[in-house]
Order: sequence, then C-alpha cells, then structure tokens
Amino acid sequence: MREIILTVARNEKIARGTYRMELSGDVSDITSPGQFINIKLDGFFLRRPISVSDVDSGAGVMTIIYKVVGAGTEYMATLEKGARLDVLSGLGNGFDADACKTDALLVGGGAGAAPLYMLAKALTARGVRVSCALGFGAAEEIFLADELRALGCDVKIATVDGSAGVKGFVTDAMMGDENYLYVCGPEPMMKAVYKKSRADGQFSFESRMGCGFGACLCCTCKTVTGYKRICKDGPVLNREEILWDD
Amino acid sequence: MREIILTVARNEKIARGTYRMELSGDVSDITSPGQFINIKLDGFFLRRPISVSDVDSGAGVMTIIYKVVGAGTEYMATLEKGARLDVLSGLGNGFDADACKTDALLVGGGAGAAPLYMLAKALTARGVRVSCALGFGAAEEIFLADELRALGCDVKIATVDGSAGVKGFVTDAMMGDENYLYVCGPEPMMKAVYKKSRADGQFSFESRMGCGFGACLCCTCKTVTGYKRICKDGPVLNREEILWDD
Amino acid sequence: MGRLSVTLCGIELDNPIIPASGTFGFGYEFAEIYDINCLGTFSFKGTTKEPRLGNPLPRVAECASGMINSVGLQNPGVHKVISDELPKMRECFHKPVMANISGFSVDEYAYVASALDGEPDIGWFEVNVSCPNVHKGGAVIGSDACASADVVRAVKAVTKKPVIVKLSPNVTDIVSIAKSCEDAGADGISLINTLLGMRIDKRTRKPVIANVMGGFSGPAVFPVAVRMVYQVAHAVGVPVVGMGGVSSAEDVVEMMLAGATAVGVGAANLVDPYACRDIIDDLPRVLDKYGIGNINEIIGGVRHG
Amino acid sequence: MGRLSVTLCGIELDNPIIPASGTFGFGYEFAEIYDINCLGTFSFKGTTKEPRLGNPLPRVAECASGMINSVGLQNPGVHKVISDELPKMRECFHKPVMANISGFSVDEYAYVASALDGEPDIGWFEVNVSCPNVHKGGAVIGSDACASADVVRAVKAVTKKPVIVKLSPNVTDIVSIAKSCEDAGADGISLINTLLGMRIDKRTRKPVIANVMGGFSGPAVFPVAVRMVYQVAHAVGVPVVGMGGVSSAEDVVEMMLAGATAVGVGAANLVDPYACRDIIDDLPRVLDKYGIGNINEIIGGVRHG
Repeated sequence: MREIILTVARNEKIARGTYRMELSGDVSDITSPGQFINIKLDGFFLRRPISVSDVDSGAGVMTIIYKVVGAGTEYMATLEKGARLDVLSGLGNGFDADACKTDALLVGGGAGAAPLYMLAKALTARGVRVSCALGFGAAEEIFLADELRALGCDVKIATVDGSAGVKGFVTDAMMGDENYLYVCGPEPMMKAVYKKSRADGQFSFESRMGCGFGACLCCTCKTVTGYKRICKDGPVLNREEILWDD
Repeated sequence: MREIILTVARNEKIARGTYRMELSGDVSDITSPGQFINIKLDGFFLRRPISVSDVDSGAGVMTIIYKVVGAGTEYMATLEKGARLDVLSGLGNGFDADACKTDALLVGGGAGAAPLYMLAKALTARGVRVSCALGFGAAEEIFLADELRALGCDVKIATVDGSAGVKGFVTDAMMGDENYLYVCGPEPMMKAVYKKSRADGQFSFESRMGCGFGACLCCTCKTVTGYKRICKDGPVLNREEILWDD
Repeated sequence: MGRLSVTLCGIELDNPIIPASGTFGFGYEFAEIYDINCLGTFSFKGTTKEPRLGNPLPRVAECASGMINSVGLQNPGVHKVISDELPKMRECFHKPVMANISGFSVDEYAYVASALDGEPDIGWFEVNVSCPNVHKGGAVIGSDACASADVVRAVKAVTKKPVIVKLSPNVTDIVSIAKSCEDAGADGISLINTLLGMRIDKRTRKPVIANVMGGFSGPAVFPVAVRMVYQVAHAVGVPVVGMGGVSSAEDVVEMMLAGATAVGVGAANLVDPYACRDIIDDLPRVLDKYGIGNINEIIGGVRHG
Repeated sequence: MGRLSVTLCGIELDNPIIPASGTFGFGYEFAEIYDINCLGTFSFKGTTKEPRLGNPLPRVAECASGMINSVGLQNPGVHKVISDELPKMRECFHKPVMANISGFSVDEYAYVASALDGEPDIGWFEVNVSCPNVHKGGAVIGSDACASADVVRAVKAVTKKPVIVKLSPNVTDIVSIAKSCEDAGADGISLINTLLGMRIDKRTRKPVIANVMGGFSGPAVFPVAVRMVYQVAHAVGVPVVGMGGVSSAEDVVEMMLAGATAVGVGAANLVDPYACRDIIDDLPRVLDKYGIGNINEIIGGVRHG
C-alpha cells in the first residue's frame, strides 16, 4: 500500500450508470489484476474503493470502471480531466493468474466485470484460452465485451431483460464445462456461479469497507480458514476457502 | 441580499498576514461603502463575512481585503485565479457618505481599514475633504495608505511598535479637531476613538456572525435604540446609537 | 392533497418542510428573498414570558460540517411577540405557524402558551424543553422525563391546539423521555434539539463561545438525529417532527424513512438562505429517483432484515 | 523529557498521540507503512474473554465529516491475543502499549485483565465500558455510574497497572459517571467513545448498518468530545485521554487545552493511514504557531473570561 496522487486523464460514461476513468501517475503498486485503489473524494469522509480494470505501466495510466450507486460515485462522475486524487494504491491480493494453466472462464456481473479486463490480458499473454460470461441488467449496461473480444476472448452475454445475449442471469451464459473460474460481481451472483459449476477457481468479493487496508475489520467474512478481511486478505478468495452464509 | 457566483480574478498578499482579492461578476448588490459579502468556502460550514473595499461597476469587479486569522482565511489565501465562490452579496447597511458635508476623518484599525477606501472614493467624489488615521501593529502590516493618498486624502499612520508613523495606537494619530468620523476596526480601538473625540460620526462593527443576514441573532448588540443585529441593522451604527459594554 | 402534503396533528401541510425555530426568526427576513408560503409551516423564534437579550458574544463557532450557537433565547417576550412580531409575520405568511415557546418554570411555559393561545395564526405549539443555552444549575428540563411531562401537562391545560414537545439529544435514554411526554398528553414529538458542544480558540486559549458551551447543529449531527428519530418514532404513537442536520431533499427522505412525519430544517437556513425553498423544489425529483409516489408512503418506512 | 513528552499515569510518553482502539489493530498493519515507535503509545484492538466474530455486514456507513462503524468487538479472545497477536505486535512496537479490554459482565472484565496482567508489554489497561455495538437489552454499562464503578473496582483488584476507563458520550451526565469511576479507583479517564448513530439507505430503505445503529466518529463529533473532555477534566483529579474526531495537530492542541493529558486518534487512521505519524511530525510547527514552548503548558490551559 502506498498513498499517491493520481491525475484524472479521462472520465467518461461507457454504459448506463457506468463510467470509465483513466488516472495518470505512478501505477507501480498495482501488481495483480483484481487489486483496488481507495480514493479520497472532496467532501466525503470515507475513501471509495474501486477495482482496477487495466494498467499501462509504460504510459503510467491506470483505468478504473465504476458504477454510480450513491453520492460518492455521483461526485466521481463529475470529475474533470486534470483533477488530482489522493489515492491509496496497491490494495488487496488480486487474482492469481498463474493458477490457471489451460482454459479459463471469467465470469462478471455488472460493474464487477471491471477487473476481468486486466486479468484477461494477463491470461492471454500467457497463452491461456479465455472465455467470458458477463451478466448485465440490460443491453444499455453492457461494457467491456468488445474490449475482451479484441483480446481474443470468447464472450457470452446474459441480460436480465433479454435485450442482449441470453435472457437471464450470468449463469445462463455458462456452458457447464468450465475448467477454471475467475469470478467477480455481487455476492448473490457469485454464489449462483459457485453452485452451478464445480470447477476450481477464484472469487473476488465486494464489500462496504472502512479503511481498505485491514485495520478496521469492517469487511470481515468467515472462511474455511478463519476470519478474513475482504480488503486485505481478499478481495480474492480461492473457491475452497469460501463459506457462504446461508 | 442575493446569492451570486463570483470568480477570483486576483488574490495576493499586500502586507503581513493581509491579502487583497479581486472578484469578478455581478457587483450590483453592493450599493454603499461598508457593506460586506458572505463567502461559502469549500470544507467550511459557516460563510466568512468580509467587507468590500472597492467596487468597479464598469469592469464588474469588487475588491475585498482580508487578514488571515484562522483556518477559513488560511484557505482563502490559497485560492487561485478562476476559483468560483458562492457569495451572499449586498449585506449590511454600510456607511452613509451623504451624512458628512465638509471634512471627514476616516479612522481604521488593521484589516478594518479595508472599507475606508470605497468610502473615501465616495466622499472625495462629493468634494468632501478626507483625512485618514490608520493604525497597524507594525510597518509590515500597512496597506491602503498609498491608495488613499492617491485619492487626495491626508493619511496619518500609527504603529504599535513605532516602525512607521507615530508610535502608539491610531488615536495617537488623531489631531482632536475632527468634524465628522467614519471609524472601522476592532471594538477596543473604536471605543478608544469614541472616547478621544466628541465628533459625530459612524462606527462599523466587527463580529463573529452566524448567517450574516439577520436570521440567527448571533451578532446582537445592545444600542440606545434597542437590540441591533450587527449583520443586518449594522455593521454601521451612528455614534448616538452606540452603547459600549463596560 | 398533493404528492408532498402530510398531516401533522390534524393540520395539513403542503409539504413536510418546517424551518426550525431560531433559524428563521418570524419569517419576514426570509420573505424578502422568497415567498415563504411555499413552506409546510415554520417554527417561530423561541418565545419566553419576559424579554431576553440572550447570551454574551461571541455566540457562534465553526465546526466540521456544523456550527455551535449560543444565542440564549433572545426574544422580545411574549407580549411584544404578539404586538410587534406576529403582525409583521402575518403580512408575509398565510398558513398556520408553529409557536416555539420556552420557560424557566412550569408556570412560565403555561403563561406563554396561554398568552399565545388566542392567536389564530398559531397552528401548533412547539414546547422547547431542551435549549442548551439557558440552563440554570447545569441541567435542562428536557433531560428529565418527569419535569418534561409536567411542562406538557401545564401547556395542555391552557390550550386546545396541538402541543409538540421538542426534546434534547443530550440524554442517556431519549425513548423514556418521549414516552413520558406522550403519556402526559403531548400530541407530537420534535427532535433533535442541538447537541452540547464546545470549541476553543487556540490563539486566545479561550472558548470560542462566550458562554463556554453551546448548541451544536448542522450536517454533522444528522446521524445522531436519524438514530433518535428512529428510536422515538418506533416507541410512540404520536407523530414525530424529525430535525438535526437536514440540508437536502435526500436528507428529508432519510429522516422520513426513519419515522418523521414532518422535517425541520435548521442550520442549513443560515448558510443558504434559500435552503428550504430549494429542498421543496427538489423533493419531487428525489421522490422520483427512489420510486416514491406519494411522500406519505415513506413515513417510518425503514425496512428491517 | 522532550518538548512533546507527557506523563500518563506515571508512564512517560514521547508525545501525547495514541491511536485509538479498534482503528489500529495490534499495530503491525501500520508498521508496514511507517515505524510505529514514533507514537506515544497505542490502544490495541478491544479484547474480550471469548473470541468474537463481531456483527453482521455491512459494518460501516459514510456520514458528513465522519463514519458509523459496527464491528462489534471482533477479536480472537484474550488467549489468542496473548499467543498470536502480542508476539507480532512486539516485533514492531517497543514501548508500553495500552490494552483495551471489554466484557459482558464484571467477571469477564476481571478475567481479561487478569489474563493480560502478566504481559510486560502492557503499560495501561483501557477499560471499555462504552462500546455501542454490543449492548444487550439496549444499555451499555458505561451509561450507568454504579455499573461502571463496579467494573473499575473489579479490574483494579486484579492488576497493579494503571486503569483508564473509556466512557460513552451517549449519556445525560458524563461528569457523574467519570467521578464515580475516579472514586472507584480509576487512574485515568478516556473519552469519548463513539456517539450512537444511524443511516438509512434510501435505495433499499434498509439501515446501512446491518445492526441498524452503530458508533459514529470522525471530525463531526469533535465539538462534543471537546465539551466532554472539558467537563470531565475540570471535575476529576486523574488524567484524561481526550479523543473524538481528532485529525490534526491543531485538534490535538485544542483537546489538550480542554484538559487532555494525551490524545487519542481514531477514525482519522482509517482514511489516512499516516495520520498519527503526520500529526506527530506537525506538532512542533503548530506549537510554534501558538507560542507554546512545551506541550505540557497547555494541558487544561483553556482560559476563562
């Protein structure tokens, strides 16, 4: 973890309620896909944790994708190019891309899909064949599908209202022949994926966080191996560690 | 009173701890010298009341002079050209320049001297002969003296440490032959002026204010004619209204 | 009844917005800048039997997301309020107004209520048992359940108008005080009055407020207010006027979900004189945003589990 | 003794800065980013007899200038603290630490204090009678003067180390509770713990905090904290650890003027992990700014009149 200043290079709406922000500066603390940054926003007390969608080390740019869900993200959507943000960077463990040797299915739900792009880049670079199943509420909410296809991924879409791809949840876009899963999205969606597929894999959890770096214990969850802090010991847990509340 | 947006055109240090800020926009609500504006500052709850030192209606610029005395004014000193400020404009009654027919002595203490510039302009424009007595802590704190001289005023200075002008308080720079007084500064200084001179005149009071427009009664003072709100019924009181606490 | 109208103790309000006592005078200052008949009602400046100059200056201090005031119930006394203030108010406000009254004994409360009872402009009494700035001997009446109930009974005995009791948040058990007031006949509960706070000027090393401590309000106290409104609204059967740090239509929705039938707006008026008008204007948009048809749907609408 | 050093219950601190319990774990998370030996001391994560998972999620809510938490004293229990946490702490922190302990009965407090008493790292006990997130039946021990005093006596009976009692601000009369603890033998008082607050999610209409209400802290509560520290420090003879919303060296000066001998920093650590280090670094500049030679000059230095 490190506190750094990043500058907004771009901030644009890419789908209904969904924004992509490019931040320039020192991106060296982001070493794995699935890590996140925690952003201080003027007029808000708690930082906002947002996962990193891509990093360009050469250009010194990181990309985040966020959904407007409250006053903090509403404010973020108004930030203009040049705005300077106080950020804690390099938070969380991130996905272990090396754990998958051959075929990977990346499953994303809504804004949760954001880190899958950086993950897909890491996997394809290692020659892993990557398929994606993305779930959205409606066609207007779809993002990242084209970018993932451009990486050579096979991308299947599910929408709740059927306005694009398969009608239904993201599990309806899964084939059932998965070899290894990388999953990211709201907990109910991840639980459905977990139940549908017996494949091994990694799940990235969302949570309301206090500090984002393991101090406050506001995002504790119970796992097979004891209590874990989603912000520090996660957000990514291996399938075998997960204990769903019932 | 009106809520308007003004833009910082200039913000510079003019003496020790003392800043001049030029604000561009609609200045039409300032109709008398001695009126003030109440400025909303990011990160502060209460507005900051600052008296207007000059208005250029043609250019649409008003000038304020403020002393850094706490976190709010520390923040103001950091504002850069182009910053937009939410301002309640046209507050307070202001000085009645018409009340003085011939010779006026303008007495200012510290940052309290600020509104005397606009007043001197109004008086000299009407052909009133204007003298000024300004008190400061030290030579490095002096401001406005040259500008007042440029208007044709006779300016006498007192400094507490004797580093410029008469050594002592502003009352030591008064001749005792005053015809009509306009006084602006901290209350102890104004009280000393009141006691030193029997001349008729007007005194502009400073106070910590809540709202600045007469609603909260945080800046009430007792006068001969009843309780007055410094922000709304003042800040200028006529000599005969004043009741000093003893 | 419109989409925003609510009923408070039998009197319909066009909307739930009520500028809080002490931040709105007798209305005419604000009537200079907007038509205050857009308000649900307002609670006028706290009125006592005798005229009061209030506390020494300074009476105000800045805080993070809030302010401390220590006005000390400055007012011209009930008879001047009737002779001087209400006629001026009447010229600009044409709805039932809420009469905020205070006293230093049970008899004084009854005296003031009795004196004002004949005024047709007055729709409700708001009985302030909780001003933090006028205590004698350290405690306010409103921190004691029995003393609060005594005041309620005394006021109820002299008026047929609805009596709303304004409670202090500086207590261990707000619910027992609210229930005690309800049992004594209160027609409604308003809360929260200000938290007791203090700031010190680091240059002079003196308290910023001349009276040392004062009443802390503003957005900073909103979470405490929501909590107490929730606790009280779930414990009493009479309507609750929720206040404390409300400064937006979003806050109004949250306060009503917690259990408020109407919502007071205090400190916000002092930093943004148009606050109440703007909140009322913004309410339909915010109701749409949250899928709320009629504002009455959300009163006490917080969900559990 | 340096310019910043103070003495708390007979133990010298290099400076008055004490990260508050529950915001600093057992120190080692922060030791990854700075040398925590710069601190005066810190108060470690509230420890109970049995392990506790704590409250359901969400446990945190945003507020204006503050936050609500409802962790619910998650901790591995005193024996695991001794076997697992203190050894890790010892590797990065080499000063006496403050042991924050909680219980659900007088016996539990005594049990935890007794278990920890043999640990040489521990300089002080901080007895938390005021956690708002674990109450059974609605009231915390710390809202009752007698119950608080009983806990103090029980802990004093099992340890010779100084015992500081951490008080709740959610009470009518903080002074009587502080005095009662002093009479029972407390060597110091720390305050304030969090205010009880609540937020509601307007989209889901559910409380943001799963446990409905939680502990409200951050700069928003600073004026309440200054007031209570002032009241208590002027009423008791033992030292006071002042906390509640402190987030800058300026705040430290104000809290000490109010009467604090040392100053806790809580929520600030969570939004700025370097907060305590930066406050300590900035203190000499701020002392210069206000013409303060040695920090001990300002303890309780607020002037009157």
